[in-house]
Amino acid sequence: MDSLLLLEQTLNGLTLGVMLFLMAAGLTLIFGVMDVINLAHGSLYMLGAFAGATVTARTGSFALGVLAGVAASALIALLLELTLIRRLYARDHLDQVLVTYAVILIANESVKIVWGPQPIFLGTPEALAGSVEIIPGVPYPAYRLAIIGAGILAAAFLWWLIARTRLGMLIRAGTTHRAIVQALGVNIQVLFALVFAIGGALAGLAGMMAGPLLAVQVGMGEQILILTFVVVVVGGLGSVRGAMAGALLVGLVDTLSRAVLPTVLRGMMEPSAADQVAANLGAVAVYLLMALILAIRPQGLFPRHA
Amino acid sequence: MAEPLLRAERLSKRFGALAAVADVSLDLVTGECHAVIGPNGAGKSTLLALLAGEIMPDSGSVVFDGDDVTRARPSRRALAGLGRTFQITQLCREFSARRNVMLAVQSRVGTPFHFLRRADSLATLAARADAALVTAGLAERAQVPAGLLSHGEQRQLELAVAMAMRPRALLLDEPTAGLGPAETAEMAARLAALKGRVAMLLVEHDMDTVFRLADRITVLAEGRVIASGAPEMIRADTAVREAYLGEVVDA
Amino acid sequence: MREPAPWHVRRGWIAARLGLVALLVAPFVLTALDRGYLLPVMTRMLAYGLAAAALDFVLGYGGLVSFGHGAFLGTGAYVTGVLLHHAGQRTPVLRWPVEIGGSADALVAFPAAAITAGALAFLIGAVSLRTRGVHFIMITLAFAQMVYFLVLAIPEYGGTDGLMLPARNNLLDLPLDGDQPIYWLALALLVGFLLVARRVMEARFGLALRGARQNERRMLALGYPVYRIRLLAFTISGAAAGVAGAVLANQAAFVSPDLLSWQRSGELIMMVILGGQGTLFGPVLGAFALLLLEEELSAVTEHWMLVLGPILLLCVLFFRRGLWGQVSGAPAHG
Amino acid sequence: MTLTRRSMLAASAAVPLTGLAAPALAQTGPIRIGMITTLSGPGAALGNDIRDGFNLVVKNASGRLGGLPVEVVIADDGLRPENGRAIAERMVRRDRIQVLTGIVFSNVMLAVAPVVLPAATYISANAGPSQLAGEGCNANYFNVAWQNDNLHEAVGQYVTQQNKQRAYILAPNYPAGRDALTGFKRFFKGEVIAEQYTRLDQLDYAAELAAIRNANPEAVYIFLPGGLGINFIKQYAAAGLRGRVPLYGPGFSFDQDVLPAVGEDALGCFNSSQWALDLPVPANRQFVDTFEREYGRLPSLYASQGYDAALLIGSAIAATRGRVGDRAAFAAALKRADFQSVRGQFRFGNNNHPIQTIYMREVVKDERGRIVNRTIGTAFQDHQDAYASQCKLA
Repeated sequence: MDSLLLLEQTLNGLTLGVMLFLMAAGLTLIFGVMDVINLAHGSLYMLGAFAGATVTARTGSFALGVLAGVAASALIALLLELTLIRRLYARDHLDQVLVTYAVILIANESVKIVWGPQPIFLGTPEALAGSVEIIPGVPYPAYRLAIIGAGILAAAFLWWLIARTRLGMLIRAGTTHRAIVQALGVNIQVLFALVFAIGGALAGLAGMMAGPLLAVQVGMGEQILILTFVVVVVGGLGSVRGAMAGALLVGLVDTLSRAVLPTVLRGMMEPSAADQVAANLGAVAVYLLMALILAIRPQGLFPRHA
Repeated sequence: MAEPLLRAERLSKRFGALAAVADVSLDLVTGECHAVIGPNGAGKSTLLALLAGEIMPDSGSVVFDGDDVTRARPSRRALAGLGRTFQITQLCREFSARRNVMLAVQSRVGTPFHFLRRADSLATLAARADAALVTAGLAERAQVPAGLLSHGEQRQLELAVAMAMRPRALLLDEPTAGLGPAETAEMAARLAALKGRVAMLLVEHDMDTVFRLADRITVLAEGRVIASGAPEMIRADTAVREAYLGEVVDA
Repeated sequence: MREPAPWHVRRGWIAARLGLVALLVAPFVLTALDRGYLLPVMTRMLAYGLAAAALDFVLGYGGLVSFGHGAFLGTGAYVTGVLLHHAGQRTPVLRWPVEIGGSADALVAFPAAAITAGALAFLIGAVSLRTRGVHFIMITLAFAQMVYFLVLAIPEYGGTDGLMLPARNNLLDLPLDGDQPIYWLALALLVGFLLVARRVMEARFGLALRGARQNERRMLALGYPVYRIRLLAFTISGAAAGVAGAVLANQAAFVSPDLLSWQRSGELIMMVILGGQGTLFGPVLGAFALLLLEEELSAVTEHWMLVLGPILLLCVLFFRRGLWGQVSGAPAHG
Repeated sequence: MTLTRRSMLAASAAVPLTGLAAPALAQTGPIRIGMITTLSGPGAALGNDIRDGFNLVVKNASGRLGGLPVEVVIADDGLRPENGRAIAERMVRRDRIQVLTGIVFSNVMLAVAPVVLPAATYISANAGPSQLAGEGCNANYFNVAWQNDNLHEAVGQYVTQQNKQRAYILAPNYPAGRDALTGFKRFFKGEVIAEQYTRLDQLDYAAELAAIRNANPEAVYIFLPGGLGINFIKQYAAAGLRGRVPLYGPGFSFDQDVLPAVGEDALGCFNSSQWALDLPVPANRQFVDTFEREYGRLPSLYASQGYDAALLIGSAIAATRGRVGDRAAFAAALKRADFQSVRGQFRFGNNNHPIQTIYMREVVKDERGRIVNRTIGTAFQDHQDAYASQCKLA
């Protein structure tokens, strides 16, 4: 494989990494601050994509669609927190798994009723439809570059939010010294709801950005959710930095192993078999990475301090 | 003095910037009661956890019965005869008091890897469990789930469970925590009855209990040993009086 | 001296016996009523009941929330399927390091399914059990997903298309054809597992496992090797789930990678919770209820998940004892 | 168990209870026809069109096929073989349905066939896996659409005629995908520089597109049905490959289920089909008109196949006077193919698969600005699949 192809595949890996980061950042914050495991995070991703796709179709503006997707997911996340998740803080993780699993079932079925079982194929926005020559002779889709850019912006925003604002200070304190935050007289319920909404907004953003690359369809949330779990576990539960590192690692390993393995295996077996083995072993590579990291660092790359 | 049953050599444990236990050495000889006292946050509970193997020290060693157990898991130390009670009662709350004691009685007899024989079918073990309940004054409450016992009963059960595994040394983390004056006296009497039968390392806040039971006292402050010796000596030690006992006296 | 059985335990046994009688007469009643087509559905219920009870072994009694039991179910099914596939093709399963041939014999296939699924559970458990809580949930899920992709990676076994089996297993040279033989086999396996599991939970091993769920710290301080106890329980549970998979493979004469999917793992948890965790009989009831719900609701509306979701939600929030708790009056975690 | 199912009783509801039912009607009530098809996920549009095409025939005849009232029971397999198999078991065993159709994807077809064929007759309106055309052919299995390889063979020949030497070919890794590339290679005489298989649920082709650019072929051939094709063609253009390397495919990659979503990115692509919107056959004109009037969109080749499947079943129901349970007689009636296909000429070969003409089409903008296919020629006349000789049926 030559270096230009490798560069292109690396960029593809970064696109996936960015999506995973947006998902994982929310999930890990929710876990870190509230000690809640939220399986329905993938549903927020899906609902954001559907809401955004609908607004894009109505208005013709992708930008408005993104805004709508983010807003819808944040709002739904907020509603979810107020009605259900709030009851789960004192419950064990099993209850949290089950309730949020039930939310997945309800969300998927509701989307099927409202939007139908057929996927929506969202076009790339006009302005980003073409390709950009990253190096002379190597065009790369502008939209994918935009995703990577948006991911960097979102990461910067999160960094600013967490490192520079009062809310961020409370979030940081919440992940490490929960009792102190409560003792400070902060309205913990408002903080929790806000964190949940921020997580939802990030998931909605990811969903809407994935729309033109994949398809807006029922079940899209679960596909990314499991990879997001791997990211969060690899990065260390509760750590946004860890989510960043884990997302990029998982994105790159996933994409590159899928890109490299077929060429390696093609010498050994017929093409359809080689591609089947390669595609699935590529997926396995991510989980092996997780097992390896956990064997060395059971708490992930960036563990929280106890 | 005989070879100590339990010996800690220069144990240290840091949590981030906090030196919870710093360079602590102490020992426990067969049959004695060695009390460890000190103000809140002095590192007493951390020290017990280090000795029991629940956390690993950054440096130093722990020797139990002549074996270096510094890296041994808590269950191995327990099987070697190191029992322990906790500051916050640790019981199987859904199991009856009797079953809690049974688990302790069985722990050092054979292995838990029996699959088909009923656990309470061995008469000798059951008899031992019942005897332990009688000793703890819980015979009447044997069938009550541990979680439904009163706090005082739970503290008694905690001690009964720890003793039922027939340890040779017992780490006691504030056995009178949360007890009223009458219950505290009862607990102290029960511990006094155990004296000589088991070596006790006693972490305790209640000074009456400490001076009633202890053969030796070690004083911790900010993770370090500031004094160690016979009770009269500790009572007389000015450094201790200033650092710790003084507060008690003034209060 | 045994602890006297409380009323709910006796009531539970009565209910369990009634259930067994119902299952024993069901094939005859259904055939008489010309509803024989329901028998395969009931066989699936029994198989899922076994898998759910196996999960309850670690989830309800051990407090280990495994989100990866689908992997063991599917592994059992694939082992059975692969042996049958190679027996049909007359090719060896393995050439190296030792040559292993295919087999259509249930006395080979079922133990092989149990051993392979158990070994897999041992490996996954060995890593996962070093973690706690949310970590454990996520890691078992991730490992199950890894098994899913590993199986998909083997071209000979059909990938996403699943593996079509040439026939069912033979038991003592008799083919398990028709609806009844496989039903009886499934019932026997389920009853056998329940009887053994009940005993295990009252034996020292079971008490140690249950004690570690209630208070791991105390059990460690008493000298119990909690990690090894849990690992063994996890292995047994995986093996039993593998046997359930072998039944499913036989019943359908088809093995689908869906069995390994995370949705399947989620459904198994759902069965345990709907039925009542830590009761063994409850999860079986949960499996029956869930499959019945699917069968009936899906005939009424294609959006039956919209009914199931809220049911699950309400169960978790307000109805903690599960179905078995209602039947026997027993609390979950007896 | 994430099964979704739709019981479509609309057709039977429209049946007037007049005394016109044939006297020899063997069963009471309407003849039930089971339709297992894909109505969710990336392949949903295909099943949707097959269903709509089929229902159009039933609706035009006021709930009847072959003069007798029918009820079409529809279920979604979600593109999962296990689901398809479970539905088939239920339909055949519980509901005792004797005529089934509708499966879109060959992997589902292969999982369902062993359940259905011993007890019922299956008329495929799409999936035509090679396994059921050769040695594994079955007297109770008919395919009214094509054998999987057919359309790909046509493009293989066409690309050879266009003098393209180096081709990069790509299909999903499932039975029809493997059949597709086999079919293409059978008639393509140049060099296949890479044969790429993707996952059937894959929607992002960034890695493959990078590899294509790197390989720099003279032609790219894709078999990506439904949503897969929509995404690939759009991403092909976004990656700057459109205009640099010509893109070919079977009709499945460039028909009315795909074109409206892809838009101008598909213009100029060549593809093959046994049917086309503009075929000058009276039956086709009527089909296209009524379909567009009924559903407000143009039909795809899948819709034409569903439509023909209904016509074929209707012809056999009429010939057997509704005795669909007499499977030998019903199969004999089906084999005569006594109906006006929207393709014009149509007959079955010995293996119950079509012998038919395959056309080449080009994606163009029509006078109303719609992106559609225009027939540009004939690739094969009276073409039969390569497996027929292995089939022992007469």
